[in-house]
Amino acid sequence: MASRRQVLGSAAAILAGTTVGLPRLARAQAKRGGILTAILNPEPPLLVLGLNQQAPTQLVAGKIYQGLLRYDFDLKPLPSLAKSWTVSPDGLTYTFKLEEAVKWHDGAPFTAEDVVFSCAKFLPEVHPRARATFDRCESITAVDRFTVAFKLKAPFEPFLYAFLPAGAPMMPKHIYDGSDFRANPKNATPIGTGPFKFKEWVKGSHIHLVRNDEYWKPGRPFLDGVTYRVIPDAAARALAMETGQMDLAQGNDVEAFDVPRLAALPHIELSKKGYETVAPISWIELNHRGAPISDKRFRQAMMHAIDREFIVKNIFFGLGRVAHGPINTATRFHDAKSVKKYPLDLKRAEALLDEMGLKPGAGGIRARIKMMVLPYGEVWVRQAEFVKQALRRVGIDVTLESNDAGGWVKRIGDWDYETSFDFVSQFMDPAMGVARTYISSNIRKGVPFTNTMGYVNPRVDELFDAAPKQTDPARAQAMYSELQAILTEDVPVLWLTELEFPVLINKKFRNVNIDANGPNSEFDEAHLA
Amino acid sequence: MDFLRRFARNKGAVLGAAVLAGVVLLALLAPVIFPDSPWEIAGPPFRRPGEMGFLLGTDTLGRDVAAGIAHGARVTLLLSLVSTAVALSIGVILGAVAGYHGGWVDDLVMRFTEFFQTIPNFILLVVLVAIFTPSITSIVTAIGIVSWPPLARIVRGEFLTLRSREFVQAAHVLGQSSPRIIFGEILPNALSPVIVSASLMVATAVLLESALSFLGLGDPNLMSWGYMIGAARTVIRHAWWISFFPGVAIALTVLALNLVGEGLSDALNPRLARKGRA
Amino acid sequence: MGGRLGYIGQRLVKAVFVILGIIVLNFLLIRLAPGDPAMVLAGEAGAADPKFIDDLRREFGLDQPLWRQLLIYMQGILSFDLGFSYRQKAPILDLILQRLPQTILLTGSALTFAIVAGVSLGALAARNVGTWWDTVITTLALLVYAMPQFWLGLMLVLLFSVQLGWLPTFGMNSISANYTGLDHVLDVGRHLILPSLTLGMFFMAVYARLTRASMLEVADLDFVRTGRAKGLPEGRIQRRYILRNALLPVVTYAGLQAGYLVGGSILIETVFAWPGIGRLAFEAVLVRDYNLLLGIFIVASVLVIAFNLLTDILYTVVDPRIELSA
Amino acid sequence: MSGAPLLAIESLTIALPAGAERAHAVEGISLTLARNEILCIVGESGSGKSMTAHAIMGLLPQPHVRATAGRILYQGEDLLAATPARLRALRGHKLGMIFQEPMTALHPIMRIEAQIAEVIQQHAPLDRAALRDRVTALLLSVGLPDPERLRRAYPHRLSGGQRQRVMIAMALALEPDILVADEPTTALDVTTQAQILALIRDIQAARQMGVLLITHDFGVVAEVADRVAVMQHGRIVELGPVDQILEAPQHPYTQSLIAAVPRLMAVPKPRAAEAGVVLEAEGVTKTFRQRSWIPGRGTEVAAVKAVSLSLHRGETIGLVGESGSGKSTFARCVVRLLEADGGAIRLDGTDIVPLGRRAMRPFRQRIQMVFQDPYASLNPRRLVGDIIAAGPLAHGIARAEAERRTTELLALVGLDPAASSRYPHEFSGGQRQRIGLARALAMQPGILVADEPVSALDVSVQAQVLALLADVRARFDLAMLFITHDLRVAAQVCDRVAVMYRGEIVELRPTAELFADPRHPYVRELLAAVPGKRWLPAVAG
Repeated sequence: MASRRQVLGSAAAILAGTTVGLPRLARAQAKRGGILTAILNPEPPLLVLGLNQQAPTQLVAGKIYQGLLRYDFDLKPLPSLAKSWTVSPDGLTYTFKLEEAVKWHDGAPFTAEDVVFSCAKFLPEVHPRARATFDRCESITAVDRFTVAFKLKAPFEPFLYAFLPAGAPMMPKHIYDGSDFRANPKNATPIGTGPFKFKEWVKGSHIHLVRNDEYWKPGRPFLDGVTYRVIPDAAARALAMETGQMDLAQGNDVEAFDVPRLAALPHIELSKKGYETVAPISWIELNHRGAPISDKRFRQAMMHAIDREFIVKNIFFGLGRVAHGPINTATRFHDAKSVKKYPLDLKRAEALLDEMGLKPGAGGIRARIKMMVLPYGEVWVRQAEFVKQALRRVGIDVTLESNDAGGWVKRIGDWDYETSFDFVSQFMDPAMGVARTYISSNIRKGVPFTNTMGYVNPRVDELFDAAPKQTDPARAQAMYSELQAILTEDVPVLWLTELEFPVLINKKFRNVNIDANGPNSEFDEAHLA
Repeated sequence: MDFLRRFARNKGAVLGAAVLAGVVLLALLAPVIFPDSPWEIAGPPFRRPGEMGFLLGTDTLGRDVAAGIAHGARVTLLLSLVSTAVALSIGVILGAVAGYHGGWVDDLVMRFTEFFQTIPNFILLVVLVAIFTPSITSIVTAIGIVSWPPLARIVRGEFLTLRSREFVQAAHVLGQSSPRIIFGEILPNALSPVIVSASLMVATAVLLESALSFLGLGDPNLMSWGYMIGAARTVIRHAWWISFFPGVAIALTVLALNLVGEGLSDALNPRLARKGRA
Repeated sequence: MGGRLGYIGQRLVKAVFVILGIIVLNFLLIRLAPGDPAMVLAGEAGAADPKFIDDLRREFGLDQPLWRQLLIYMQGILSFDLGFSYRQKAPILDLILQRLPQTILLTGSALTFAIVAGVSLGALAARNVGTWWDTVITTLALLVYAMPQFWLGLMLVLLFSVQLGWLPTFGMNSISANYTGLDHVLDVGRHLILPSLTLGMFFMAVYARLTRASMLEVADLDFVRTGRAKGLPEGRIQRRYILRNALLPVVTYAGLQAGYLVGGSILIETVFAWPGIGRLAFEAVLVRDYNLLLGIFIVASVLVIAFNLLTDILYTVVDPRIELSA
Repeated sequence: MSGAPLLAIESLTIALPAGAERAHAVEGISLTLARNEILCIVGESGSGKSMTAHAIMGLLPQPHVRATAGRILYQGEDLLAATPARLRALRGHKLGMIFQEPMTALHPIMRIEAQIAEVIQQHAPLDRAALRDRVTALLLSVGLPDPERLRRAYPHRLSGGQRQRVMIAMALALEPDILVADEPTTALDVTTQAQILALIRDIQAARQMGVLLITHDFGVVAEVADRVAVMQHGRIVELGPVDQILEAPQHPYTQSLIAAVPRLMAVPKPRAAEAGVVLEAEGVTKTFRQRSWIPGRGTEVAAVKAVSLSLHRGETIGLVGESGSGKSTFARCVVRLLEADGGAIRLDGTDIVPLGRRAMRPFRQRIQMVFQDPYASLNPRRLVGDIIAAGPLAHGIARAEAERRTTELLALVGLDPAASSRYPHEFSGGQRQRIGLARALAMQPGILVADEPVSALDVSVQAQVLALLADVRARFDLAMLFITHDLRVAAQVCDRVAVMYRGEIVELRPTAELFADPRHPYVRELLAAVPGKRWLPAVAG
């Protein structure tokens, strides 16, 4: 049963792929030609996606390299280099059928050998997230020239979410095998399978990508090329979008307060989609190792004291949603119904504090805590100021602490903090980006972005362990729903905002932002209006 | 009394003193006029001056700009005074040692002073505060560290000339002890330039502190004028008043301090002063 | 002649010592800076895998004992390697060199404006001491001197860009307008006006006050009376006798001010989004990128020292008496 | 004097700004200057002599100081009524002026040639070659050697005497009718002074100029003047030919001034016959070292080279020399303000050179010092009484005793005891010097080192202070080391005179002997250079 449903599922995906992948307009009237000029900031260190997955690298290299799968805005897997896939009924074997006409940019054919090389050899050595994924595999084998089979040690349902271009980019075996990957001279001229080829990189100025005429999808891409211009200054970036000199801005390119102004311009279209693969949530990280934070009621009181609507509206200028629980609405298994909500309620907050015995002392102060400000720019400072003030209203006196990025990460990792702002990406499935901060097995001193708060709940551990092993999505959903209920009751961290990132596109281009990978995806469907 | 009369003769100085008194008063009365914290969100964001009873408007988060200015006066004055005290103690001690001792001690201290004078002091200030993380202590110390050299030079110069002045030599010939000579003979005569430059240093400290806060290197728990401008910088197109008023406050305070400094200089060094204006 | 060369030599030796001192100071500051860059990078890569962190640590030499790290750093600096910016993902020297010409353009034009305008105003006030002119100029100087530069810049933007729309608000050129030749120069020039005025204004006030005071002082000196006794016209007395001598302290001061100028560029470049090292420093401050900040500190210091040296050499040309102090 | 006067001042009054000590710097003075004569205006500080000179040149410090009445006629033309342009045309061309302070009177960063050429080009331009020749000729004419090198030089390379010669060359560049010289030799050493005076006189004679020379020194007057005007408080009290003024002064003020001029003749004094030696210096040396960063670039100046002398009880030895001769340095070594590098200084038989600060303390009481500058030698922030009592107090004398001494000494030096509760700035220069003396005497020393104690004082005050010193010396049987550059003063005060030259004592003999029969060539030169040496001022009354 399970197996059939899985196969059917993927068949449906194929079907969906043909419709979603080739949207209505594209087929008949899409114009050929044109160069899309996009903002790049900062300049990436190199363009080999397998070796570096920082945001700017993903942006540019996402046009050059591809993964086996793509994901739509709802995180449904779509075919890419793999035209179809099946999952064995025991949930242990994943078999991918590859597109057969794919060629590397240097003309060599793309085969199953490349996939095996990438997933078994290249990525585990240089790509930490991929290493974690493929460590789950007992074997990765080329069944034939265009079929690859991954055999897992234990069932892991989110395995299908490992094949994003940035998560597992396909690297050419004929270029890298047997070499020191990081020192390969070909790193300067990246070779991929994508719709655009590397042409020129003038450091400090721009990167030119040109159309790959040998691209495996017939008739694609439409654009003649994509140019990324490095513009280090935020104000200049906004101006460039305003005047139409730049066609595309994404991520943090345009500061929050400028977004509404630009979005209102007639030639600019604002989209907040395209970041579902990361879907970060910002929160206040709490170190549970000391009173009063160790007390659940104290954490709940803080939740009640912070007006998160205000943060979204006045600090993020509408770029974001109030976060009600541990799983981002964009991430799989989010369940709005099971979360316990904490509306702004100062009375309730004070009542909780009173209940704990934290009575107002001199100056109405009930407790004093220290809070580290996130060292990533002004927005975070504003948010800190706001939270400090909000908590002061219920008698919690906050001392803000400024740090550099290094100091901040180190103090978090070493548990040397009381509370701190933070934001963490979720990578589509709770097992990838959510569990790591709540399970007790991941309390590892010295390692940031783990369960640094020291939150321990055996039931939570149990559920996070079991859920990804479920082959039945409904059962997995039930477990995750329970998890969301438990976590929102326990409030291990104070979830503030589901961050959204603006994608500003000049309206003369269409079909630019079409999947969950947003501006990082191939652009093989993008075309002039 | 003579001093007061001479000071009062300089109209600018009197004006400066009056403005300064106003600022000090504002700082002292801030908690009375605006009992709420200046960080408190008092109304909707971006209210223009005068709207909804906000004399100077509200900022990006709806905080009262007027309250910020009143409370900021406390912070700004306090930080500037303390950091000047830090600079004074470093500068006077090093300058006195160098000037009185002379010889290799003088050489050493002056090379050290020159070193601190040569390196770009604002950048050093930024580096120091950033590395030691912004807090009252780090800001005050760092401003002190970058501002002492001119003072050390002044004190050293005074000591050097006074040391060879005949009345000091007379004290030596009379067999007076070194501390007596330093504190009884030299220091009282070296004091006026120190007082004058200290008053000007407070002004500089106000500017330095506000520049630091503007760059986001203020103590995150303190509302200072520079911080207000820095936080409103990006929205200047929509809301000029948030950055305008704190700037006026800084300019007025610094101007007042400079005027008072000039007045002090006139009153304390009547002979020198006449040259400048005549 | 020997005296003059000796003087320059002495300055050169001093400059070398100051630079060494700055490197040592930088060492100390790096040691004091908290944080582990490898962990930052790991965090940004979304992977908190200890092996990955170790790899990164090895890659950047952070696993070496501290004294070795310092040795490596020292060698690096002496071979013009200022290290790596983990946040900007680029060698620090590259980042700085990219921005340096813009800062030199900005500070250079600001200094030129400050000196020309400051000296002219100061001279005008001194010549008309006690008159309406004098009052206006000294008051103006006092006012400008009291205004925070960054605020003055913002207000100028508000007035000239937002209200009047005469001048561009920020940046150095109109992006991808792709002007070439003269158009490009004019475009940069238009962008340069506000920032260099703002940066220069403060120093203009300083020079105006200094020139005025210095001229009044020189005017009382004996040799000026000699000049009058020679029957020279007043204009010549003012220029050749008073101004020329009064400018000597201005030259000295200009040298000393170089540091403040570079420091001021942090604020001005921030306000005007001028793509120079000041702006870079601000970006480094925002994300607390110490490595970059310290690199900027070193480069700025070296610049200032070089400029001081230049004024020292200039001084030996304009003031022959300098040989006495060698 | 024949013909119309070259210059005539008629009832000139110069007003001082409000708030000054008096209303007028000069009040209704009249005088004339003829071609080919030297008129000296002589007076003490504040007499208005310098203002008069500046008024002639139109160089009064406008607008605060103005001539409010009278006329200054240059060949019949009223200079006070002349336009600025006219005045400029005359200045440097027809009216030349030289000033007191040669060190600061030249443009510091302009070459000598340019400074001289400037005058010529301003008034009577020449072509380049002629200009060059003219400058060379001028430099030669004022006795400057090597004009080719000199013209390219900047002033700081020149000595004071050379600079004053350049000033003269500049003033004379266009052969003016009138040369106004405002204390032209006051800042110079005596030998240089003699040369410059000779030069002025020679050139004046050669060119038939009228010279107006301002001075405070009757020696200079005796040396060069044809006629003399004596000024006091802004008025001319006496005007006449030089012989008449010097030999038969009519006005009491003139009489007192002349009486105050010390005579260049040893006053015979009873020798302190074979009294014990209280101070003995033996081979004292002092070298100043200027260190430098760059090895080998340091400089050394041997200020005192092996100086020996012995001072007897009740005796005064004059240390005489020009600036830089080492006399002050030696004196400061003796009182241990400076550490001698070598030699011995024995106070009552104990060598004090190797003594540490503490060991030196008891000796401090035996040897005290009086300083030159009456303004710099008293701490402006302390009461006079405290200043005098500080020494005894520092040496453990009870406060009551110290105060008693203070009162006594104030009376002794001729000051009101009430002075002790006032600040130094309330006293005049002479009074301050008395306070300084009282401070030294409060320690009841046996030896007094007086470093140019009267050189900053006007001649009449100088006489009073010298008299006081003599009185004190006799009363306390003090031995005194008296440093001076003024041979006249030395003649009056000293039992023996030691002439110092380049760090060494070249001659040390009883005063009368030394003046009558100088042996060392430098001493001879020095004596010959004393202005007005042929003239012996009459002792009034």
